[in-house]
Amino acid sequence: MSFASFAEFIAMGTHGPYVWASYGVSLAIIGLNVALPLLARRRYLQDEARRMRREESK
Amino acid sequence: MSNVFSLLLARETRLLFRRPAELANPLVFFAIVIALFPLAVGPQTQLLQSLSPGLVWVAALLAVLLSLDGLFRSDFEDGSLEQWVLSPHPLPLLVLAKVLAHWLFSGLALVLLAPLLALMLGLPGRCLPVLLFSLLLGTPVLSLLGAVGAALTVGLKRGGLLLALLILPLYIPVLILGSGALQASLQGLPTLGHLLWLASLTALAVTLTPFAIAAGLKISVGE
Amino acid sequence: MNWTWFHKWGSPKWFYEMSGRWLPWLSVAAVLLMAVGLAWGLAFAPPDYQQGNSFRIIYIHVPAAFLAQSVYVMLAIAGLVGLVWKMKLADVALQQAAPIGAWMTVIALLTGAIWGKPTWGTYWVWDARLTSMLILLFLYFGVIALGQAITNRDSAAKACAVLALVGVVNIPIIKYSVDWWNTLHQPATFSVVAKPAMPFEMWMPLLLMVLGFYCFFGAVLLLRMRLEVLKREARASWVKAEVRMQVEKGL
Amino acid sequence: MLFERLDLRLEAGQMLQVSGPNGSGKTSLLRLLAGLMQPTAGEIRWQGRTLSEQRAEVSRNLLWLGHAAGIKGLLTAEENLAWLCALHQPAERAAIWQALEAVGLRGFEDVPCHTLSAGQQRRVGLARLYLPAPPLWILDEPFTALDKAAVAQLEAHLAEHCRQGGLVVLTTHHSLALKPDGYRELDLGQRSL
Repeated sequence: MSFASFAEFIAMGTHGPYVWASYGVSLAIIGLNVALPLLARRRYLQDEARRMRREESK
Repeated sequence: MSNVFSLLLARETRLLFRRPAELANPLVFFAIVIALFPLAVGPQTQLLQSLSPGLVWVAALLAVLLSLDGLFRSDFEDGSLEQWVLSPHPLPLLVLAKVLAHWLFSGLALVLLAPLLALMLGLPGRCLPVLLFSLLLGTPVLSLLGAVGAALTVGLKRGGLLLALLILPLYIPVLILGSGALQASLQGLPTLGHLLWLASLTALAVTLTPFAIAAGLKISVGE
Repeated sequence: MNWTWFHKWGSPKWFYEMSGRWLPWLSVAAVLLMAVGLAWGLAFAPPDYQQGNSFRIIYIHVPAAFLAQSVYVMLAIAGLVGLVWKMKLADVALQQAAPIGAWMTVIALLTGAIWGKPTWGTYWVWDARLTSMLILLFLYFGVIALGQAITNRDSAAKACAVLALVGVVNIPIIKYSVDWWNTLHQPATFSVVAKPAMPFEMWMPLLLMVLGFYCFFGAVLLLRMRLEVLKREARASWVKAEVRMQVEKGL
Repeated sequence: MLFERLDLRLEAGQMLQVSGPNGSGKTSLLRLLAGLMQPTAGEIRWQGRTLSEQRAEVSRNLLWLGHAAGIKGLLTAEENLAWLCALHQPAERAAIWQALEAVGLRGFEDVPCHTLSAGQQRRVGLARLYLPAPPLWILDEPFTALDKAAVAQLEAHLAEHCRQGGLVVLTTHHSLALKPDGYRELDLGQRSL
């Protein structure tokens, strides 16, 4: 462990804002990249479900 | 085979000269863009001189790009491209002739106009040979690379902006080498290295891009 | 040499089944590698003697930059496979990988810029690596824009393939010319990854992160490709059965 | 997806008229046959081998006339024809003048094509059929913008080409008055999709 306390870990010397901003932005983008295809898949399946219901009720 | 090459060259030349206004447009554009810079950054000779290598090259690059937007458009619309694709002659050869004709009458004219505009920006006369050589070696690459983009976007309604988006990043090495050569000559440094690099880029572009252009045209025609 | 695997890969059904089996493993590997790499890099690796703790940004900057460059090469390879062997899956892979690659480039650029502030005192320096990354982003934009602009699906894939191939031939030229331009104009800036000899506890987490990013890319690419295959092959009977099953599971 | 389960075999001396309502895929079928488009599935063979195996060989034997015939408005009729022929085999000036005369454009040899009417421009394109040409003709709507006499003349010329062992594939909306022996019709509108 290269930090003595949690507060020191958050502070990252004097570079805390930069380090945490980088990690925050990157993790947000990575999360977005995972979420978008999953959401798209759900939406597609919902559309298909609706289409199937329409065809069954015909 | 070489017969078709020269016939196509003659035909394209004839077509260009029956619409002389279109030949002049890129040149006028080039001159206007150059004239914008002193108006934007101020008329100080010192400043303009130090900026001139970059300005001339950026303006030349944009002028070539704009002139290429319509390179294949009329051939696409009147069915000429279908005939080219279906002819027994190799399509890369035909497109090379087409781009060569285009470069001879728009690229070369640009090269000849450039010294005049460079002098207006305060580039000293001793730099003019390097300016001429760098443009002479660089503009064919610009034409050939731009033709790849023109071939890929020829079937699209508003292809002009997209063409710029696709091709401008690919122009960067030519821009760096061309303006670098001019910068070096402005500072009295040797420029042969830059020019040789530009020459090798030209050789690379002449041998490789015709195949990419041909592939792009086949895709656009086959849509 | 046995080429059956190659033709199997051309079959969307086979791809869908296999990727369904691989996806969980890849996801788990990505999460594990990235979690361990992050914790190690953030908390346990020693600070850099020159840059202090801001150097910890490399644990995402470098993997993202690596991935961004490899994905572009992958685009070109997929394009070549699609053009030469007319393999439809390669077309799907090309178009689905491009946005991921562009996002990775964005990560590399943003983290590089943030890293620049404590190091150079300014967010943006026309440093060779950052400039090359910016150009790479433009190249990605080109591929994505071309794919969006052409309505015919097959033509769009082929056009993107040609563009990616032209781009990949150009990348080394761009890279070298930018490096050379950079040394000419501002000699001796020190760069995000100009580390002569990193100690083990510094580079090991970096290696884990790089592997983690590759697994993450694989997982997201499979996710996107599976959806695209379902959409493209919507008329095939196995896709209809699969969609029906998924829908019933969801209801 | 325009059509499926289409199986077709043509031999020298035959003429195939592809008909059907707008949007039934007439032009697409012709473009597939010419090799301008690739089929999603299935294959097209010329003399036993697929098109992609022998691109140059097929091109040498194929004359394609699309909706637009590749005529440049800024060039004269003669210049246009000279180039279009040169793409296959160069033609003599006298032959070009004869061909132009055959399509009723005598005296228009040196006129830029943009000054000609639509029908006249169409005829410039069709003049290629009166020059030494490859045996396989694929013509997309060759009769548009032509007057009655010209239509009859072209029909006779196409029939003559078939009689001499050529092969014609064309789309048109009107029914041909003159059908050669090897005439076949493919109605894309009748086929269930």
